[in-house]
Amino acid sequence: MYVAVKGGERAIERSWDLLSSNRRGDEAVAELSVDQIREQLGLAVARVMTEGSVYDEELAALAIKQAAGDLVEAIFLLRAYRTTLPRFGYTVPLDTEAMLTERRISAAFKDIPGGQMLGGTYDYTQRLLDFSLLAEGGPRAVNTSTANHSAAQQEAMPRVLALLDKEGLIEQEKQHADAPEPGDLSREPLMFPVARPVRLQNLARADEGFLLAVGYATQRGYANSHPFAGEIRYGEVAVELELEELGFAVEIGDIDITECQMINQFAGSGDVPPTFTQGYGLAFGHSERKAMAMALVDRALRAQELGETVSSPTQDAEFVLYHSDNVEASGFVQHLKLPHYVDFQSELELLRRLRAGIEKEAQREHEADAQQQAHEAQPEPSEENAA
Amino acid sequence: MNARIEESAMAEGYNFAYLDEQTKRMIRRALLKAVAVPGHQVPFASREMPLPYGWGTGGLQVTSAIIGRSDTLKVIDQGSDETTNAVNIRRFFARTAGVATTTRTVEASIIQTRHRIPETPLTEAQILVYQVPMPEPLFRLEPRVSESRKLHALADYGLINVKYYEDIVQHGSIATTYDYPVLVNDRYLTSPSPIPKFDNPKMHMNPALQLFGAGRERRIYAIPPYTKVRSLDFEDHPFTIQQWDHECALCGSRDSFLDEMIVDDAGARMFVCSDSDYCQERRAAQEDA
Amino acid sequence: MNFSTPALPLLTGRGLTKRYDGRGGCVDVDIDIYPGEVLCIVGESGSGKSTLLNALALRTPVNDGTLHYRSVEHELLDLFALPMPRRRMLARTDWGFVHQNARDGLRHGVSAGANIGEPLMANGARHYGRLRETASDWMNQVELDATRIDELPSAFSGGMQQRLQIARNLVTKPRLVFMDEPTAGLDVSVQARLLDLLRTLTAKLHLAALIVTHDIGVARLLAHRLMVMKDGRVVESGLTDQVLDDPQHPYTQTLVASVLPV
Amino acid sequence: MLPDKLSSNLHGADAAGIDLATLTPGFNDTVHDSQGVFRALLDALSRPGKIVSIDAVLPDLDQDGSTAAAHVPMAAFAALLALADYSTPVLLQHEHRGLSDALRFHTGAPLTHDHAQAVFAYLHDAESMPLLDAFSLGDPETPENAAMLFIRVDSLTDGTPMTWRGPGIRDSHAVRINGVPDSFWHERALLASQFPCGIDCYFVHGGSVIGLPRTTRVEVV
Repeated sequence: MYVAVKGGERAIERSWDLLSSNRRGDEAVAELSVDQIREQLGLAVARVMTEGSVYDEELAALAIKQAAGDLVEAIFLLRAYRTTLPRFGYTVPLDTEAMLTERRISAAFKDIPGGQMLGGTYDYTQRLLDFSLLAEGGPRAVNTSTANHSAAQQEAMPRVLALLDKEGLIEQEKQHADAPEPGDLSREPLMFPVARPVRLQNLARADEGFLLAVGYATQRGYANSHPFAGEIRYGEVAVELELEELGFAVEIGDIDITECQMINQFAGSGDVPPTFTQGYGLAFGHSERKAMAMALVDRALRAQELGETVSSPTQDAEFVLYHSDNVEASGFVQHLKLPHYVDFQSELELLRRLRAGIEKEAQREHEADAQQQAHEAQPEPSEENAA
Repeated sequence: MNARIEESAMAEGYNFAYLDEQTKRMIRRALLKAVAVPGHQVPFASREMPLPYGWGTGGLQVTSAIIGRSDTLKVIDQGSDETTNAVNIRRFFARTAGVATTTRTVEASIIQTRHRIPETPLTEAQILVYQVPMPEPLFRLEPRVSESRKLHALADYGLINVKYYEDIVQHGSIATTYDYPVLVNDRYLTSPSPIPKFDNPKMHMNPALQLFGAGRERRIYAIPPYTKVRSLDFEDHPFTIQQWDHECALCGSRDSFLDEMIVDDAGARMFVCSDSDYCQERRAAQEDA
Repeated sequence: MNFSTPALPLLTGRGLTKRYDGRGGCVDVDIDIYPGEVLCIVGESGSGKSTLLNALALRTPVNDGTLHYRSVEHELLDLFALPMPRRRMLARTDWGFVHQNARDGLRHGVSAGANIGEPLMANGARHYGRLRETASDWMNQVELDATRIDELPSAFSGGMQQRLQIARNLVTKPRLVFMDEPTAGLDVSVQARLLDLLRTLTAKLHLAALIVTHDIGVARLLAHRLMVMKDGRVVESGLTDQVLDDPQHPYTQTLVASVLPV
Repeated sequence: MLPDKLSSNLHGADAAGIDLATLTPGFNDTVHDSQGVFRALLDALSRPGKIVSIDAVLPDLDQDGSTAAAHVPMAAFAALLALADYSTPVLLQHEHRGLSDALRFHTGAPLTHDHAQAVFAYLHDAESMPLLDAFSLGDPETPENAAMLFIRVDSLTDGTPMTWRGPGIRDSHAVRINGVPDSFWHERALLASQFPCGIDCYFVHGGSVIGLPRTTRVEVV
């Protein structure tokens, strides 16, 4: 007797319980606090904020805890929450030159005004597992309190790329007066062809893994951008909002960001003298790999506007921008789990019909051959009688 | 500074020079075949190292496979022993192999380098190990490795000449200034690694053995000593190297590669030898004189 | 069209068979091409003529048959046994291959001069000035304006790109050129001038050419000898005038009859 | 000397046990000895014609009580110990129990009779050496897959003089190897046109080697 599959609700509730118990893990182990995540998993928080496109360290930490460390799930939680937030307006463009920098390096020059500032980085740690961290409450490696913001420098740090501009060697990212307001990707859907400001918004919230792969490809010949890390800076920047009633901008807070400017292959033709070109990347928190990959992809996507031949997918805006968002990608890839038995049924039926048809055809041919042979095997009736 | 690290300071629990013997044997066989077919990229099973891909893992694995207790190691990046990556790699070998290290080119038996060839001429007793990001000289014109391999197999190098012909059409001269491909032993087109073209002539008929390690791309190749290395050019657009109209602010040299440093906001510049050891030696000599 | 066939053929194919799964391909074709001779293979689309051309030019492997080529040193080479490097060398020096549309036969990222000069550079030419002279000389030979030597192929019209492709293939003075529908897709006036050019060049350079076309008019204008193909087989072959004026095979007759007077 | 035919059934019959009692010891310091041997081999192949001594400490490899002729030069044994492993089939021209047991035990290298499979080959008797092109020559895309031969010779210093040129040699190098048949040089010259395919060899005598990569041009004076 066929029992229809019911009990969906019970199954879902049961799975919630399972989920929360899996997330909690062994009760004997102290529960992970949101503060611990925010303080000690800051780089994960930075990624979730960047791709979740909400700058709130606590919410991002909460999302990570709730998602049991699955960052793509956490990003999704933050994006969904973001929808509930009203839009006050647009801030004044961030002045990243006035950044309180904690780290600032350039690969293009041995030394730069304001100095190369190594700051805290994994770059020169030798990737040997440090087993001392296994011990709970291990020795405090270094007096970390001094290592955070207080070590940041306020001293003027002019942009390396501005120095190149003094000799007119690099195209400048100056906004010309009549430039239209940049679109807002969270309000209007992506419509091609896409202006660079909107492309940058897409790349800013794009999945870091995807950007990394596409950026890597541009270095291996799938675009031809000869990148140099012109400048990478990480630090604190003030956020200001212009309030109509006051008529001037008010600082509403500070955020940590990482900014990367790549110096790329020079472009120029007969009449226009060749200059270096730029790729730009920006991300919340200390997200250097993201900012660098973004700058590589940004430059690759500018191939068309710089008159370069578009020869690879990394330069194809539709390919890159339509597939960069991991909330979309994760959703659509995993939607295949949803029941499809109605469609599958129709495919099944078609397949059976086709196979049946072929079998019938083969059967018919077989009979025809059999008749043919039977006909040839018979001796000519006339001769036999005559013999 | 010739620091000998005592045995105890070496990281305990790690193989001599980090790699296990099995991996060393595999790399050593690849090195011998690389020497036998100068300029040909020999694939090898490159291992992850405690250094990111693209930061010198190929050079690290080659040095690790050839280095012995009696060797003296020098490591430079952009020509200087003091750059952070050079310091990092030198310390790595001090910890895992306990070998003597030096910053003086003349004292080193093995020199691992990124982006420069030392100004001081090398001898037959030395081995130069290059860190190589992109071993395939044709990658910008033909990114697919399956295709570029065929071009090498057949010495079918029309493609790169077309690029240089076109450079001359567009820019009046060949527009490659670093990683300038060379023809080794009149047969293999080879990437010298991203050294400035200024250094290319030093590769020709060099008394020292030159080994190239590309970790991320998993290739090893070699230029044996006293081997013909010719930079690609046209007869009427011959290969030329950069001449400076400045001299080194510290040692006055005019024939070494100079780094340009921006000293103030107004963009004032200063030029200094990129090879710190060479500059140091010249200054020491000038003081004695 | 008088042409005394010299004793030894340049290229000899016997029993050449190439089957794709169920459709197209060519079956059991015998063929000889003599130095300086222009041989046209005529057939409708799907007749297997392009398959045969690509098989002869060693661009697609065959299922069966033999192919021999007489090198400039009068050495008879078994092409199917020739190691890859020798085959590639042959393709770069002795042979040319003109594609139906120029897009497949040109390098679009570089100038016309670079396109024409590339085969010479691949064979070791190292003098920029002389390369340019040769390239502009060849642009004149194919009736292109040599002052446009530095323009990209995309700046040239379809017919002009085809001339560029022809120049790129003839610059190394090959002994045998394969042409896949060289004038197809061009409007009639451009076609006529291009055919005229091909005729003068093949004669002047004493060039053996194997031309595949569906157009009887092209065959009549260019070819010394003709082969008619249908469903992968050679149904008729012989001197051009004989075949066209007195076709024996019914298929050839319909083919000839269906042609509008050129 | 066992003629080729007889030794061909070597592999199957006694592959089973390695007689530990008579097993010849390998390097006493594998890590550093292997490194030293390798550097000597690298130097020899980088500078063809140069006589390079291998100063690893290895016992003599004698077959039980047989004449000196059966004695495998230390340089060949050291080189195979340093380079061979499970992934490199080794071919011995003549059956040599001591050497094959030592190689199988210390390096795990499989022994083979198929010349085309051999990554390394020890040729004890240069006069009756197999044809060069019986070995793998590599192919144009992977010339590194060619075999490497260790050829025992009577002397590295008092043979008829030859002039070597090519990579690794500033201009030319006078080389006096004794005990290599003319047929070897003739066969090798024929392979030159197939570069990058070819064969790389070491001539071994006692504790010394001379390297001969495929790029070296040999002029028999």
